[in-house]
Amino acid sequence: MSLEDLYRKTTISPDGEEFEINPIEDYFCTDKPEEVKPVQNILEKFYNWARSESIWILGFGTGCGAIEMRPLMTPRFDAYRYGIQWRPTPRQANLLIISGYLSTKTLKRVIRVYEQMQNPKYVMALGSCTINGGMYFDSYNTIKRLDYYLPVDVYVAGCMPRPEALLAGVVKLKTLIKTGMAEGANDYANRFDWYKTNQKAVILNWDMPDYNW
Amino acid sequence: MGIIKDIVSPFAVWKHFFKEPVTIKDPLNRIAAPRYRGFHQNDISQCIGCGTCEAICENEAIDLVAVAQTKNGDSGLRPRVDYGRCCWCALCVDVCTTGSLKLSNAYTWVDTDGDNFRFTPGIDLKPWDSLKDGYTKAKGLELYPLERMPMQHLHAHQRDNSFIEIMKGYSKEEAMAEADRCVSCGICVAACPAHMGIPEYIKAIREDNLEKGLQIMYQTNPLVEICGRICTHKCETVCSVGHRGEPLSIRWLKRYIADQVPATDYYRVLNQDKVEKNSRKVAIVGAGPAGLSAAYYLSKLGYQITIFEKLAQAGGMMRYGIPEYRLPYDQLDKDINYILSLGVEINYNTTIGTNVTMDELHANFDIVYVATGLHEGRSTRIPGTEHANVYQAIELLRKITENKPIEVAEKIVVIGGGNVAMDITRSLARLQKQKYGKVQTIATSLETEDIMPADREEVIEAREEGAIINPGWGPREIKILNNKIQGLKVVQCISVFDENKRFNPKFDESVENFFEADMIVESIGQGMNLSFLTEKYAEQLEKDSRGRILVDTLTYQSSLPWLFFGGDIIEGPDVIHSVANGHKAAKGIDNYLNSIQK
Amino acid sequence: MFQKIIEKINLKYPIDVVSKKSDKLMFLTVHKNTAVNTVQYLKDDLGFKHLVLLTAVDFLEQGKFQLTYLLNNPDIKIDIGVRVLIERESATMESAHSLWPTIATYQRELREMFGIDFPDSPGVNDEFILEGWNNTPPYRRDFDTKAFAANFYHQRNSRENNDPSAHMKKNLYPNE
Amino acid sequence: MNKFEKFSFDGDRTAYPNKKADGSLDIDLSSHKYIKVWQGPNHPGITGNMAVELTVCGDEVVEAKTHVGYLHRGFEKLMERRRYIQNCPLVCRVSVPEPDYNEFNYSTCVENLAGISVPDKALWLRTLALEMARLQGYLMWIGGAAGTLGFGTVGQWSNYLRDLVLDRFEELTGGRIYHIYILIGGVRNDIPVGFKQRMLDNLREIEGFMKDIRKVLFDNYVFKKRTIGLGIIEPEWIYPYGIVGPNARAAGSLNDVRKDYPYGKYSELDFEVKTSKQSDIYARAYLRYEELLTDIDLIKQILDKMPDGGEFMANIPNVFNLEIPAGETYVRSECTRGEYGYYMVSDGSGFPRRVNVRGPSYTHAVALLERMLINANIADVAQIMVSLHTYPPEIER
Repeated sequence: MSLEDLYRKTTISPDGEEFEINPIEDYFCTDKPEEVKPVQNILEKFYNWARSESIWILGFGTGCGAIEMRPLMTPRFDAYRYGIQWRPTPRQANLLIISGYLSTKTLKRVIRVYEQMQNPKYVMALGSCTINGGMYFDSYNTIKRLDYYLPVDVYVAGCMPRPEALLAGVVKLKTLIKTGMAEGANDYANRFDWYKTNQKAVILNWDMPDYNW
Repeated sequence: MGIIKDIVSPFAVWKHFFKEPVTIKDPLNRIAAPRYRGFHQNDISQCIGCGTCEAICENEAIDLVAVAQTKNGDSGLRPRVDYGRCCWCALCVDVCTTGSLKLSNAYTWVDTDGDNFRFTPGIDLKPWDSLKDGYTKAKGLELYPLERMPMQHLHAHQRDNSFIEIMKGYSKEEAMAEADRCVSCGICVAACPAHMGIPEYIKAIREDNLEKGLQIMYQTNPLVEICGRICTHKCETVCSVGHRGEPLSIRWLKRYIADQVPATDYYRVLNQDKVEKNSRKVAIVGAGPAGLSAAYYLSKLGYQITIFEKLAQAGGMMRYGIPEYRLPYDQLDKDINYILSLGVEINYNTTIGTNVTMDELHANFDIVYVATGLHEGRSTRIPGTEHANVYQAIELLRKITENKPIEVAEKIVVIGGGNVAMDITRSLARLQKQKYGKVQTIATSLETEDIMPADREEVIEAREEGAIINPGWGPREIKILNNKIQGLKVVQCISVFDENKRFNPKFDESVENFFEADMIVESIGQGMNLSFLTEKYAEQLEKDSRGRILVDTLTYQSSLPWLFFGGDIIEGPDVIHSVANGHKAAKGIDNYLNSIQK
Repeated sequence: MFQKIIEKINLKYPIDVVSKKSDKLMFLTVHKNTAVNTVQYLKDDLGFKHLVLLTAVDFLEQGKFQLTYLLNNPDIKIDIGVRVLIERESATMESAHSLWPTIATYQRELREMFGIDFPDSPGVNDEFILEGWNNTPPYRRDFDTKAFAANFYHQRNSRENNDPSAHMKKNLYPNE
Repeated sequence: MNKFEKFSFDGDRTAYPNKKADGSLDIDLSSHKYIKVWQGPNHPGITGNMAVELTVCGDEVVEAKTHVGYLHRGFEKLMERRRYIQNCPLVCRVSVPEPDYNEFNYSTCVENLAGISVPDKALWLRTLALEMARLQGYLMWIGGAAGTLGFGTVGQWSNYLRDLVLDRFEELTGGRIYHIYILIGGVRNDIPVGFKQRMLDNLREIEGFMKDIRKVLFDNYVFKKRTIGLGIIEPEWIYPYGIVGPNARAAGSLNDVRKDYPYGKYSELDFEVKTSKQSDIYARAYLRYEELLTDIDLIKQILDKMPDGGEFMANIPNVFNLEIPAGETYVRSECTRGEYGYYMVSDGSGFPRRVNVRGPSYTHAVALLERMLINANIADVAQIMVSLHTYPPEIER
């Protein structure tokens, strides 16, 4: 997508009818995200249990840590027995794994991907790069701390973390979900403007709606 | 047929249905390989906080935090690792000078707060602290050379009958190679009494910018040719490279710079023309290292200096105590002449009290700086020491320098285990070789060989030259028959210091030994002679319980504000302490005069 | 082998500097206006048909960019690097995309990362790696990536800078 | 005229797109004949974090444009402000699945420029690490290639087999993915006790599975049907598009850096360069399968011929002060994708003046892929891309 695609323009329908479209309004929902307050009762506990036992990971290899996902999803480590599986599209996933460094170019896609994911959704950050820049602390093209741009629920140390450590991260996330502490998505909704300011500060060509899902 | 085969053949692999699964049963507790580069461990008692790990870390993941006690050879800093930066390359382990840092094979650390991933290994307790496996530096992998560049020197048979300098100094290539070994940690700076900028001047050697090196050295030490040869090199004992290998030859590198810059360039290199002279006058008593050092730094500040020296030449113990084979007189003169050339007035053969009095000094000068040193030999006071053939090492050494004839007997015993004892032993050994063609000198000391105060290489070289070093004996009696010395009776010394580390030797009287000798030399230490101060001033000076003059530890000012002390009288005895306290006294004098003239 | 090649090139195009690195690798410095011709001659007539890489080196101190066309002759197994020095100010170089279609990618990257223009090279002005970059081209020596990263991105700071010798001075002999 | 008629297509769609007078494609998106489809960066059918912007006419690709830069970290810039030794941990991140080639090329560049000679044992150990990296690279590729056609089983096996090699890597080097084993002057450690036997056991297991993979993949009717005759690289493209490695060898080339410019200990090893004429996806896949078997054989040879003991690290100068005289050099090695090269310029300081990484994917995934995708069916895009074996991080670095 380029910036021109977002401009108001005239197009011809297959019927030969000319009409004007405004992509930002017509193609996207511009509403801000809203906080979904947890229901404080036994039902919520049941929900959380169910959520924690069905971690669906988005298969988006944003950085080098993605290479350890293949061993994890194959028989040697067999993450499926922990209720984990990989999905190809953000609409079906509830866990976004940021596997290491994020260039600003990828960050832009990752933000879209995150916003397209359905609640409840969680973010797991792998490796030094997401914590404080890692090896690329002086790189002009990678962000240094992910929690300024996306709400991170769990960090896993390592460069890169082994599949076992990644699995430990998911197990930790499961306990967080069960205890109702994985509230990243609500945090994103509550501090939406703060996140957007940070995101726009590093993404130089912001050519998409503020929130698109 | 091919098609049918192609359709059927994939089904052949259904046999895997009957195979054992390859899945790891409990991946969360899987133990990594013994060499795995996991999380950091640091043995903080071994660590010296040299910071090479910080310097090698390409990610700026390691910084040094002050968590331990700072002491000599240990900065008290310890590495803190940021797992938001670390890449587990383990270069920090490979360059660790002490080998205290290692990586365990633990690898799981999950946290909800990104700020938690920063810890000081060994201080912040972690579950993996007790793990034995993990990455350590392999034997055979060294990222900096551990072995010292050997220096060309005269072999024993070339040197044992002359006073030619033994060490030839580094060539450019050798000096570059030795300077290359430095890891620039800076631990040595604190150990040096003068706090010389050691890493900086070694860097200047690497850059082949010797004039800059000389400037750096002269900031803290104006006797570099001398210290480059005979310094007690406290720096090398704490050198971080020395923990796993041989410490850098810091002393020889210093000598290399001084040797390479010709004396005629000193004035220009050291920017002496930029000094503004003033009218303040300082008298310095004694042209030894402390006096010369104070003279240099005071003249740098523009003072008018007059030195009063009792002997015929300047240099003090450096000239009259250290044999020529260690410190040739031309090199000594290079440093001294440069200082004297800065307009420092010097009166030789001038004894305070005889030629000039303290009252005159006090009247004519703003400040009097006394650094007369330790020139009175101490005696063991065992029976027989009053014999004419029992000498004081320090007197013999002075006579050798002055080229006065001394009696060299065929068999000599030296009592003492310090560097002066080695100096006289080796000097006498040379004279014996010249006179008799063979060496029959025995040096004996209370201290056993492992705790002998003399430098290790002095002992080794003395032995190479034929002298016998037989330490661990307490002298009991000099046997004299017909007014002729027969030898020295000794008993075994068990310990020299008691539990409180005070000098309190214990002997085993049952183990005796006898060293045959015609001549005995005592070299168990020296004392000072401050009689020139006269009672008038001596009474006014504050002294401690053991009769030593009390001075301010920073300025070396005594209780008489115009009187400063320095040199071996106050601390040492060695050249570098004297240089350091001469420098400090110069600063102290300047500060004092500035404060009273404001 | 190299001697012959140099003689052959010298007949047609001037060579300024020859630096032989090994039996298999040599670098030539040629003039800017004959560089692409020299490369073409090497490719078409001397068998150096494999373009290994095209890259630039920033010699900020001399105010020059060095472009290196590294060519390989797969038959005699020899590499020649053709070096061209171009001015750093408003750097431009003739495009060589008619020789190898793939060189357009290299030129596009150089345009973006060094700011060297290759007029007429296909898609040379399209963004390749960066997106929305509006600063000095990042591979230039005068672009300080660490300072840029420190200002532009949020970091967890609080790094302590303790130099061992300074720390020991502070604790052991503060007044000397 | 039916009102939809002007949007309908001719039977033979290869006529599209029309060309303009100057030869460029006449693609008018507003004509509704064409549609843009982005494959990637978040897409299961893409080899890592990159994207291909496809302009399709029906299900046929008429124009493709590769978009990279999603993994750009600016290595070449970062290397300029790190000491020579400090770059050793950095370079392996350039190409994630096969880091050892970066370490080898980088270290060899520095050794060439600084005049450091490497001990014999270190060369053996380096060759071992490089061959193990090739082996696991091919294992990972074969799983991915089968996966794009839905043969999940092969991926399950090959990832397990790759993990076995990674276990050996972990034992040898201390790292699973990033080994940082090859340093300037040699390698970091000798092989551990019992390594040879465990490696041979693993190789036997891999060989056993390879027979099954042959049955389930290369003798598979579906696989043949989907790959034979598809994604052809013309032999005359090899030099214009800078094609190297298995992609070129499947098109009849015999170029192999290991044979042509022997490095490490390859001159003492006995192996043949595999080649093929068909140059389609199947040929390339089968060639890689054969090379994988060659790698297994090579590792066995290396383990047999490797001397016991011996220095594995040269006496190098102090790495804190290492300064290298001005000069430039180029070092290449043969990774799974072909010629992998490092071009280094030093200026006499302790930091490299410039390091340029020449990854084979640089030409394969941009110019060549854009050319090959024209007139391909959209369902085959993923396969064609995977058959070129591209790693995005080495394109943009």
